Amino acid sequence: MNTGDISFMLVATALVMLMTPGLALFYGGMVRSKNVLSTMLQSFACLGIVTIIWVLYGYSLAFGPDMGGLIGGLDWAGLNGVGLTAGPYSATIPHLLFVAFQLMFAIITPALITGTFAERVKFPAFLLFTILWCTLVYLPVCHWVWGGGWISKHGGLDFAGGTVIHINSGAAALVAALVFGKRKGWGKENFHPHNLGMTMLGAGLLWFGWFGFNAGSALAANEIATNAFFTTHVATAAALLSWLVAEWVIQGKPTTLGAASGAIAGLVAITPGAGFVNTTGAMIIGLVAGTLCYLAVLLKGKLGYDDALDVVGVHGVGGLWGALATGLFATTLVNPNGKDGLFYGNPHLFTVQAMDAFTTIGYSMVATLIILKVVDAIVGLRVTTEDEVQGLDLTEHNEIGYSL
Amino acid sequence: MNTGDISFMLVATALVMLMTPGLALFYGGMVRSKNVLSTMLQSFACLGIVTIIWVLYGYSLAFGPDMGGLIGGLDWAGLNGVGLTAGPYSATIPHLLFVAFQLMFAIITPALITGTFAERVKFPAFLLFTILWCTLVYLPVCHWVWGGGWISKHGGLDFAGGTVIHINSGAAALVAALVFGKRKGWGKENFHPHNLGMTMLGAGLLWFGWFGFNAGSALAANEIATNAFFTTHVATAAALLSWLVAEWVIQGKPTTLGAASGAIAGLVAITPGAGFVNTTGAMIIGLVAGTLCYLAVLLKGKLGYDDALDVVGVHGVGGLWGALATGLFATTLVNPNGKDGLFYGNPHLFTVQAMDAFTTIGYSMVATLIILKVVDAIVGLRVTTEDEVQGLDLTEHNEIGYSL
Amino acid sequence: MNTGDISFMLVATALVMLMTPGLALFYGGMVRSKNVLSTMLQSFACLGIVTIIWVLYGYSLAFGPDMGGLIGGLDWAGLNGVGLTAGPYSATIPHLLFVAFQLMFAIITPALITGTFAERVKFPAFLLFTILWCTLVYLPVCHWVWGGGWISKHGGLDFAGGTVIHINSGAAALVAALVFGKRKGWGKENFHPHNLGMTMLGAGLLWFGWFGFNAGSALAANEIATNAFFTTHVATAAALLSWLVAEWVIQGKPTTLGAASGAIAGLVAITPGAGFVNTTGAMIIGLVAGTLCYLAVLLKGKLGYDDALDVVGVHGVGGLWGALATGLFATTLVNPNGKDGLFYGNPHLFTVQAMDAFTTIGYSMVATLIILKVVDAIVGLRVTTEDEVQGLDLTEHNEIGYSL
Amino acid sequence: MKKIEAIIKPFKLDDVKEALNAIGIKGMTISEVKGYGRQKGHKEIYRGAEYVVDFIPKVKLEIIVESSQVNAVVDTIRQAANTGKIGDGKIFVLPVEEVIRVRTGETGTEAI
Amino acid sequence: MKKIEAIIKPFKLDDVKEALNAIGIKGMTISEVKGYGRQKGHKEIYRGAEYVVDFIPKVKLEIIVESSQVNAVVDTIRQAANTGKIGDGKIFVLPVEEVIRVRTGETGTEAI
Amino acid sequence: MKKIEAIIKPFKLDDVKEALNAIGIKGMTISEVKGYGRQKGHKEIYRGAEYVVDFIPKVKLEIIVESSQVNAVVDTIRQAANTGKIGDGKIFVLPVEEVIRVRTGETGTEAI
Ligand SMILES: Nc1ncnc2c1ncn2[C@@H]1O[C@H](COP(=O)(O)OP(=O)(O)O)[C@@H](O)[C@H]1O
Ligand SMILES: Nc1ncnc2c1ncn2[C@@H]1O[C@H](COP(=O)(O)OP(=O)(O)O)[C@@H](O)[C@H]1O
Ligand SMILES: Nc1ncnc2c1ncn2[C@@H]1O[C@H](COP(=O)(O)OP(=O)(O)O)[C@@H](O)[C@H]1O
Repeated sequence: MNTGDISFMLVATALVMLMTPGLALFYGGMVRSKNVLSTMLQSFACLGIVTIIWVLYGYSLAFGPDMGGLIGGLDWAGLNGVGLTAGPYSATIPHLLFVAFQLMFAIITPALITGTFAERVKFPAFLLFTILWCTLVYLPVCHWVWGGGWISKHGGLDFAGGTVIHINSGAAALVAALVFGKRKGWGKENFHPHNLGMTMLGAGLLWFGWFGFNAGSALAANEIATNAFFTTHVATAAALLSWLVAEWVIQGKPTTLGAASGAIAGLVAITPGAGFVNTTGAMIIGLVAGTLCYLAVLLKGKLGYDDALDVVGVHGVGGLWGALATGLFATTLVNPNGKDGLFYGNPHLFTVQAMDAFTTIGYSMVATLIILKVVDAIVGLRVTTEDEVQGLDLTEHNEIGYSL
Repeated sequence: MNTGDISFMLVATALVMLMTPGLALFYGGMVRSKNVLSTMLQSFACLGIVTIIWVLYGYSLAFGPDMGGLIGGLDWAGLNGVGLTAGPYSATIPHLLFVAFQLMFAIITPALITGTFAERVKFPAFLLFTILWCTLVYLPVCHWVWGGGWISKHGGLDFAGGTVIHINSGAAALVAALVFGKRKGWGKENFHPHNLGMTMLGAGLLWFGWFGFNAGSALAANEIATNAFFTTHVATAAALLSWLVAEWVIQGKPTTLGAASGAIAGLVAITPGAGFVNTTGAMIIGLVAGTLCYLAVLLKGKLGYDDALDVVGVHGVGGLWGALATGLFATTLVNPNGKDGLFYGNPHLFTVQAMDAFTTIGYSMVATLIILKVVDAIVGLRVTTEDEVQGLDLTEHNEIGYSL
Repeated sequence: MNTGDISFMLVATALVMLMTPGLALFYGGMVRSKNVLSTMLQSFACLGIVTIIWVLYGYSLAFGPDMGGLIGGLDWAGLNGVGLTAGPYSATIPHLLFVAFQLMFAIITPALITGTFAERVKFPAFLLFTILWCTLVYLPVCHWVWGGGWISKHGGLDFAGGTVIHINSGAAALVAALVFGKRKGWGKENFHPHNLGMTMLGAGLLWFGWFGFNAGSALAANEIATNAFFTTHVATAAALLSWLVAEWVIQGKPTTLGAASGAIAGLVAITPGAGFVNTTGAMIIGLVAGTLCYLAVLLKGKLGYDDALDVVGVHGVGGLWGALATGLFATTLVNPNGKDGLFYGNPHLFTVQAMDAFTTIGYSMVATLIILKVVDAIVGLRVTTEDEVQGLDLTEHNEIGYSL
Repeated sequence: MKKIEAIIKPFKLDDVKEALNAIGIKGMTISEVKGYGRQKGHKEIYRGAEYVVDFIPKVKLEIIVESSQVNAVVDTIRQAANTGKIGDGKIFVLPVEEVIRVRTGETGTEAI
Repeated sequence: MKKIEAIIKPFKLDDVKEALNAIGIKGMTISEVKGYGRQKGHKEIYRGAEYVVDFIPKVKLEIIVESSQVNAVVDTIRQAANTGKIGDGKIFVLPVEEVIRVRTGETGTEAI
Repeated sequence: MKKIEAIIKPFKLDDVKEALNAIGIKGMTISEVKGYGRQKGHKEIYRGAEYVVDFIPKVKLEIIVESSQVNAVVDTIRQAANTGKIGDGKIFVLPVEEVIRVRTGETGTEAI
């Protein structure tokens, strides 16, 4: 036990928790005002649902004693035997603190997905989907990467969850966008974000919280945490500028939402490599991420699937780039427990990163599709067109966002 | 001195400070838009007023050398002799850091009360009330529980302020609601919250800050802080879901404000027990809190007192439940310096908890009533009906909240 | 290396980073709704631009090996040789963490200046100005005070950046206000802040983040950090009340924006002395700051320059008062590594503080003027009147803030 | 048919609506407007700058009625909206030539 | 000249605007209003308190046209705004005595 | 009596109000509206999606005046609201049959 590490991890855990309300704001500002509450509620509800799942069986399935590389055992169900002494994943902090930290990751992942089906999902469908997806997709993938499962044995690197969180949610979001179909009026009506100040605030809180996410993934207040902190910031700044410049060049104006989106793209892209790459690597990762995710979002417009808040373009594409980039820029000069990437003479890492990413995409897409079909059969996915027109705040929750 | 503990307590203190702006948002979003600023200002003004009181005499009366179990002496007035070496309340952090941490609790308590008389209180009345209430109610009760006063000698448990903060403010709020009377139009006009996104943000910041509140109450970055952190989160998540489900069952729809309210109810209820109960205890405390506070709020509608923002229903009822539940679920398995509760074979603790809670309620109610009468006599409590109709932002502060 | 210090400094750095989004909100709420996004974007863009500058050459010019007391060398350009071991500025944390912490100060300084030319600046002009000002004003002044330059050799005290950040930005803002000229309609139309709730939130986040700014300037989780934390809070509370009372007396009503402005004035004024003065000193500094900055803002109305969001009145005047007050109230009883001020028998310090402040003001004003002329020649400073009337969100960024 | 436009104080809307309901008026359209007249506006203060705001929030009711109902409606609004203080508002009566219900295409009295 | 006022469902605005464009109507003024009529309002719930909201968001179109165009415009709006459900709205036709274009001072038909 | 409705550019409101004041018009009601006409709308861009917004913010003034004042008021508005650019707006004059002051019950000219 080390009080400095405990101190840091307690705060890092709180920071990651704050990301989910931050996401609620980030997403809430982008929908039309008639859907602001339903959108925000879905993030908050994830805080509720996933926490209970985590205590009951989630932590155990994700991090419990490995069963064939695929899933953890139920030995720690109900957090049985998980106490205040150090656990197997970290020697200097209480096991329960590791549980808390990891929980916050499990919460935000399904919350990210809600951006794709925003403005048309039934609340019960969201609930059921979240429970099933968390159980059948998040927990196994988390186990594979961090819980001693097959991916971790491979030697893939995922410092803070590029694969587990972003690629995973992005892949699920793509399937969901296709299954849900377009919002009424898509491509015809103007879907202006209703409150971009709220979105900027959300982006600010996400950036702030992400320091806990990435630096906290060192599980200690040490040099690696410092490196992750700084690379996170640099990549984010670079991606912010990159998106801004890209849209300035292509569409003629730099936008506020572009800056916020670029920042998130940078945060996503640096996540897997934060503790493995140096400042230069981080800057390149960010610069590419900003432009790449912008192009991905433009492409969506062309392809015509309605991923309402661009989970695919930002988290899917940004996460994939980040995973691959880790295979390029990782260096043991930064982190002796890491690996060297392609640019440091080890092309193998790149291949492993790609394989892990695409396997996760494949699994996530198939599993998500099945889950959505089941949810549709049980409670129905989409509200009626009439309710969609009136707005989900009123029809699903009997509330309205603003009475100014 | 321990740098890890100092590090943690500095941050925890900042987190608790953030709760008061968080409360300003939580409350501000729930009033009508013509009162948003006056409501927010009251929380910010508490940051000003209580800090000055604390330095001048507040800390000394609350934590100074005990005088007959009732109040602290004035030895530390002006923080005389309170320095950067460790103080009597904590060996590993500077005395002044303990002063700062405790100050943040003293600030938020009167700020909580402002929710009951929102939308109709005169600003000078609020000021005078806050000064008197802080001095005559908060400081003694704080001394009784934490400063070596008679309650602490009893053996009652209050980890992070269930009695001192929540029961105390809830009891005061009930009296204030009755003395102030109903807002014009109550039960007839529609008092919609004017900006629930703001309220959600406030709830998010409160949740985040509450980690400092509860985990920080361990005064160190250790196992107990970790336990308090995790139980806080679990109870909150459970209460969020519990309120959501209760209103779904009873009124047919789960609401966003219900989720936020449930979360706060859970945070309140776990406060006294956070460092004494285990995860299972926390989950039950939260599940009960969400539904109980929702029912309390429904009951208010029936009883017909106008506690505008439900300080009684959430902080009073939630705090009381938390104090009693600590008497049920506390276990020395979690915290050897704690006690066992009823379910761990010690019914005595439950009795003590109940006695302490009800004594505090009694004292708080009587003292609050007297203070309100005095304030009414000196400056008058309520604005004119005309001003109430026009809104306090304009009539008390010459401002308006929005020019969109 | 000390895990407690690293833990604290990681979090402090994150807190200072959060101040820039906090500033975006603080400023964003005060402009008219047609300019909310352009105002917020400028703060976010500083996060992007200054980070890249800092990595490329900024840190090196500010903190690299001293060249004649004027500027740092380029030895650390690209952060070459700046690693995860301890650096020359702090023995217990990685050098890169110091780089990150200082970066956040460099980011917020030009962001502060944007308040003066809000609602009329061209986005490209802002960009170019920020790059030049950061390079030619911030980096040298930072070097003089903290990087081993001539001011530091003098013996002036600037704990957390009163001179480097606030006086510097305030002086630049005065010049910019004069060069930019008045917004169309100034003194005739009503320039109501469009969303004061947003401004209050910004003030709350700034207050919260400022704990990282001031306490973090101790670079360790120790007694000095504790002192800085507490003096920061006390001065802020005092200034909040002081502004409130001053406007109550002079204009008849205490206002919400007054409370927020007073808090910021207090935060600014305590910045240079936070680690050197005691609680009493802090309280006096705050009380004076609140009233003084309010009077400065009133005076602006008389003098008739259009410093849109009062960068001069709050940061310039507040910063200057803070620098001088440090010369009055500093005491080695608090910080043995500090100095005694006038009231502790050392009038010399006061003179030094004044000289340093006024030299900085002189340099900053002249350099800012030249930079603005250059920017004007290259891209033009101000949007057309037509665009100004329509609002910068639409004309500069093709966006609108609200669709409620 | 006539169109009655009434500018009233916002907090009187519920009373007026109920009073109109009581005399059988079941349809109307309202909007938020700002009025300028004898009633004094208010002062706002932001960081010392004082702004006088002359325009006062009002609610405008628009009600189409048969000509025979005009007097009853006007009187009802007059009574329900009255506080006796300056700024209570005004009622205007305008001629209407035709009324059509979108849903059915009915016109005239049928359409109200 | 006549003034046509139409109260319609907000989500029909685009359709109506396009339909009017198609028949050559290139100018109009719209505003957000709230309607009260046969269409049922909605219920809101906040912490258990249930509020019934009778006023429903509508959009009001104001279009000045030559008398000869009235029928065409009314019919066009009728068709484009129709959903067949209660609450589709109403169209009122009012007489207008004069129209002036601010920019040029033109009056009458020229000014539209 | 007549009702004058003027649609003007929002930033001209203060000028118009003052000009009307100068000729003795002390009462009016204004509202925020959106206009569609010759003046081009604007483009908005959000994450690459471009939206064209045709409706432009305008302010509508409604002023009841005695018939004899119509010309003076119309001219005053014309001059004060004029920028010479497309989109300056329009003025409509409508007949009014009756005006009632809520507070006093006065009617006709007395009520204005
Ligand atoms: N000539 C007018 N034309 C249009 N609206 C008017 C006129 N005069 C007054 N109003 C409206 O009536 C409201 C009330 O008028 P005011 O003169 O303040 O008080 P009162 O109704 O008691 O005479 C104003 O706020 C304005 O909305
Ligand atoms: N008498 C009336 N005067 C003015 N507006 C009316 C009147 N009756 C109805 N309206 C407007 O028309 C809208 C639709 O009317 P409603 O009775 O709900 O359905 P429908 O149009 O199908 O008859 C109302 O919301 C209201 O705005
Ligand atoms: N036929 C019409 N009916 C009602 N309002 C109109 C009509 N034509 C124009 N308007 C209003 O007048 C405004 C200005 O018209 P526009 O054609 O843009 O320019 P101009 O006033 O210079 O002719 C429009 O935005 C709209 O609000």
